[in-house]
Amino acid sequence: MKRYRNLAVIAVVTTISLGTFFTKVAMSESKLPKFYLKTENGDSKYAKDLMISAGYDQSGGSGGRSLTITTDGSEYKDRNSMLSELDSDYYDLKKLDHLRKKERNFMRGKLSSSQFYIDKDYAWYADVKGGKLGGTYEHQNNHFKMYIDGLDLHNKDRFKFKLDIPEEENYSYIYVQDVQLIGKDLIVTTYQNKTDVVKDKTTNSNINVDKNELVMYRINVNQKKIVDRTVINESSNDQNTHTHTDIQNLIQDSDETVPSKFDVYKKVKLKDTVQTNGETETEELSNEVIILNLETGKEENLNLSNEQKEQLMQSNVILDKENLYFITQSDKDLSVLKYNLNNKKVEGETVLIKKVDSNNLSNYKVIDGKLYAITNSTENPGKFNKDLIVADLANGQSVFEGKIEVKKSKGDPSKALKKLQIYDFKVK
Amino acid sequence: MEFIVNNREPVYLQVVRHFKQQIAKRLLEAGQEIPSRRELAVQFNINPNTVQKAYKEMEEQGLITTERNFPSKITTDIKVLNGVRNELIMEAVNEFVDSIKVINVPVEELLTMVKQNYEQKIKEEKKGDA
Amino acid sequence: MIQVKNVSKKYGRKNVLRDISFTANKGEITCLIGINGVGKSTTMKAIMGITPIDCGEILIDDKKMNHTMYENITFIPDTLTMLPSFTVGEAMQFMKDFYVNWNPERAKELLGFFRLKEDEKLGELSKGNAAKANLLFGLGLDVDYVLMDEPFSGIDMFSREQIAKVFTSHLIEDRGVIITTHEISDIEHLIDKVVLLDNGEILKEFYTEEIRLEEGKSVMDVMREVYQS
Amino acid sequence: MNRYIKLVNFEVNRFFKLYIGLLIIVAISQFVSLFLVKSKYMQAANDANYASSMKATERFISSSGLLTFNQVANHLLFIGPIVICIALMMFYVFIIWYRDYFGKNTFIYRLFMLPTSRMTIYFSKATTILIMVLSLLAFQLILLPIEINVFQQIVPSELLGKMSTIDLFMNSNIFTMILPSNFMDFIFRYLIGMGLVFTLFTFILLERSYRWKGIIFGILYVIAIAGLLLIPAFIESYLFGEDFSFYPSEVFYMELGLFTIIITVSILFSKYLLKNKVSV
Repeated sequence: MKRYRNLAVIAVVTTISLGTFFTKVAMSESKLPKFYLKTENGDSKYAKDLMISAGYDQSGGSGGRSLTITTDGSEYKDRNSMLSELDSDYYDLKKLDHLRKKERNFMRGKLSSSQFYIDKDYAWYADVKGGKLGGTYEHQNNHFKMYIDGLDLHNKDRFKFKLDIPEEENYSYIYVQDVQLIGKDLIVTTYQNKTDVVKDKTTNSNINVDKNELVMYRINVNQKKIVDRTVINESSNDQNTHTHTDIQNLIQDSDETVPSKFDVYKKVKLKDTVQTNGETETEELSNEVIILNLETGKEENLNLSNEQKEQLMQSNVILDKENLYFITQSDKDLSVLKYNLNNKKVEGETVLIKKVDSNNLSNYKVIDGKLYAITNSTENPGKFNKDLIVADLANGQSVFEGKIEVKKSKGDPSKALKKLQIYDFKVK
Repeated sequence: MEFIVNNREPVYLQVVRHFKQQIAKRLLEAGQEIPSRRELAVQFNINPNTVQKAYKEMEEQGLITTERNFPSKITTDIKVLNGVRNELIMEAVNEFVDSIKVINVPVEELLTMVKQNYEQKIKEEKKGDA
Repeated sequence: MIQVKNVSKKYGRKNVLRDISFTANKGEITCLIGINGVGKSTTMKAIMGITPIDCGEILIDDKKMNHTMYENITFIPDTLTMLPSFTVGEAMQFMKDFYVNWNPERAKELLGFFRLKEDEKLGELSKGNAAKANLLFGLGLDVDYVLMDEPFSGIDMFSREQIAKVFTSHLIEDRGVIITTHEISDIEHLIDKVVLLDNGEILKEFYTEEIRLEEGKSVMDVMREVYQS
Repeated sequence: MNRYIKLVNFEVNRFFKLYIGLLIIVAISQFVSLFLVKSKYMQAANDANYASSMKATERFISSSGLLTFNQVANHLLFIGPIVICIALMMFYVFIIWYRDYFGKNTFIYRLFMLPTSRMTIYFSKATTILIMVLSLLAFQLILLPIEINVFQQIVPSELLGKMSTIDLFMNSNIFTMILPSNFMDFIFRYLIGMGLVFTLFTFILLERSYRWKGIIFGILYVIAIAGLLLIPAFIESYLFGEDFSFYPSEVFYMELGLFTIIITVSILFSKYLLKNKVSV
């Protein structure tokens, strides 16, 4: 049997070594702390569908592991597994995952939730594709085309067509930001990027100047053609004053697929200052909220006094259904002003939410008239709380208070919490 | 036992002749065991199948006898053994006469010459042996 | 009985075997002689099923070749078929490992017969000893048929003599042997049957004793006639 | 013991000397890289006079970062031998056949005249490749904890970023490529690897059967297989129009099916060649 010694040794050592490795990997997975969202006050129903995405930073530069935390517990993403990707839910919205199960063929290749429009009768999706094979883009001539796909949710009729985009050859990049259905018209809002080559007078060299546009296409679904194209707003880029404007499309905060009669944009004027160390610092000079009524196709003004406008310049604007929320942060609390787009006026008084420690605020959202805010304290030694507060915006009262706790960990729970970094949260 | 093969004559016949010469010279006696087919093939460095054929021929001529599972033996039939001697002598004489007949030598002269030559060769052989 | 029936083979455009047919019986030594061309080794390999043939059929005891028959027929090519890093003993162990019909006693006997040592490395053997070792690995098997390719070529006189002794010995027993050679004189009186090959064709197939008896010719005489005509 | 195991054992023993050589090269080279990385880092640390005060230490760490084993794992002398091993194993896929044909003795005669199906020989060679690859992997896995231990001993603790073997495999470096930490991924990765081995074996046998023409056939075969694997991508972009796409799971199962087909076809094709076409 001496002749088989080498093979036997190799086989045994290999099996043990690989076996140990995979057991150790499994064990290290189970050693990772388990988190959950604990209800401390109020009704846990507000937090039930909440999914918090976070990162857990392991020791020794081995990188973070991303995970999701719910009231039930936490789940780490298997980062090296291609298989684990296969059967996972694609979307951040539960209803899209449902739709995928029901309408598998319609949902093919439709990945971005903001490009969906879903009401009780129809589901629509718009996409712009172009560029070169392999996903690279030129400054011009990318042959962009718009792909529209609609589904009658009752009789399962499909409305699928392809559209030529006017002037597409001038753009270096186009992507769909929002889709809305108004009557028989599909309103597709795109973000388009144009690169102009400008000759710099002083150095006599060519420089590329990026220009962003928001373009609204009104597409007649029956005629399958674009009936109207409006460039809503162009960003401007002034080389001399180093200022430029950006347009941000405010889409529905909690669910981008829901119908909305309004598109809301925020136009921000920014100034770049090159600092001594060579880095560029950008400073916001002013901003302006633009409301577009999709039914009339007309711009509407914010029905606010100049004083209010000035005040709200420092606020974050959040769109939830037909309400705009202006949220202003101060040291101790958040103040929220509600503006109804349908009635074109401010509704109610400014609400103060005191429970939110806005120093450590990492993220907040308005969902169904409630403010969801999560704090992410990593600085404060000894106290690394991740608190979640849900407040009713009608009265500023908190309806839910909770925090992330460690379910099971060998070490100190606060150490585990210290390594936890909150990124975002969603209602599934 | 020296055995030189002539490649133009069937080897089995050469083996048979070899045995006959041995019998004629009384080197093989009546009833004597002869080598097995394999032994002889090794000894003569010839194909065992050829030896087999030679033995078969000798059996047919009654020169050797084989009983089952025993080595072959020279026949004990004196008549056959003497016949072998006569046969060889007659064969040689025949050949000799055939070749000498061409020159037309008188028989008396020939016999004297043969006698002289034969006696001298025997003498030389004895000398050589000594 | 090994039957080669109408076998043809091409290497590229070259006809190596052209419609050759012959038989080789068990208990006989059949010699494939050829002075030109490469047909001899190819025929051997074709019989062994280690080179494909284009058409024709080869039967061994009325059966087509398959891998189980390597217990019953063996081929001794003119190169060593073992790793040069093996010792003679290791190679013998290899044979024992893989062949049910390996006969260790006979292998021992052959070892003594050829005066080989078990601890000698195959890669370091002289040409003559390598040929003997090669014979050892083939003849150590209890097979009915042994095919040898040029067992005498390129080795010294004494080794040749020693190898020739194998053919008359009990080591061949009643096996059927096919050997190829281009040089007949050493073994003319050792063989039963001759198949004369030339450029992939069979020119004559005869038994040596019959040709001597009936025509009074040696194998060399026949070869002279056949090849020089 | 059956002939398959015996043949595998035989092939492993033939590779063994080279294997031991490889192990020694890997071990030496990796240990050298360990010290090189450490001394380079320490040089910078000493230049910054890190030990002079707590503050200096902190400043140095904030600018240069802690020294982790990951830096060793990206060093040329560390990765180099691994790459050599991979290249050599790829090469050995060819060697394992051609060494029987060429060289002083033609062992292929003996192999083909073994009283066993030639597919046994074929599978024993494939198995040997797999065993050798996995055992090299296993050796690296045994070596790593030792290297990490030594490394963490020689680096001053205040500059050391601690790391375990498992942490290393969670990072993106060469190890995530050669050994996915997910077991199913590992199985699939090596299944794909074996598909490649079988394809190359078919290539070799084609060459051995038809020589020069065989090389052309072989190249065509490999191209055909690559084409086969691209079928899902082809269907996606040309057959159903531009706005059609498969679900990743569909692509995965298609590729899995195609791989099964490729492995089966390669094996059956090799079987045919070994039985009817290959010549010694």
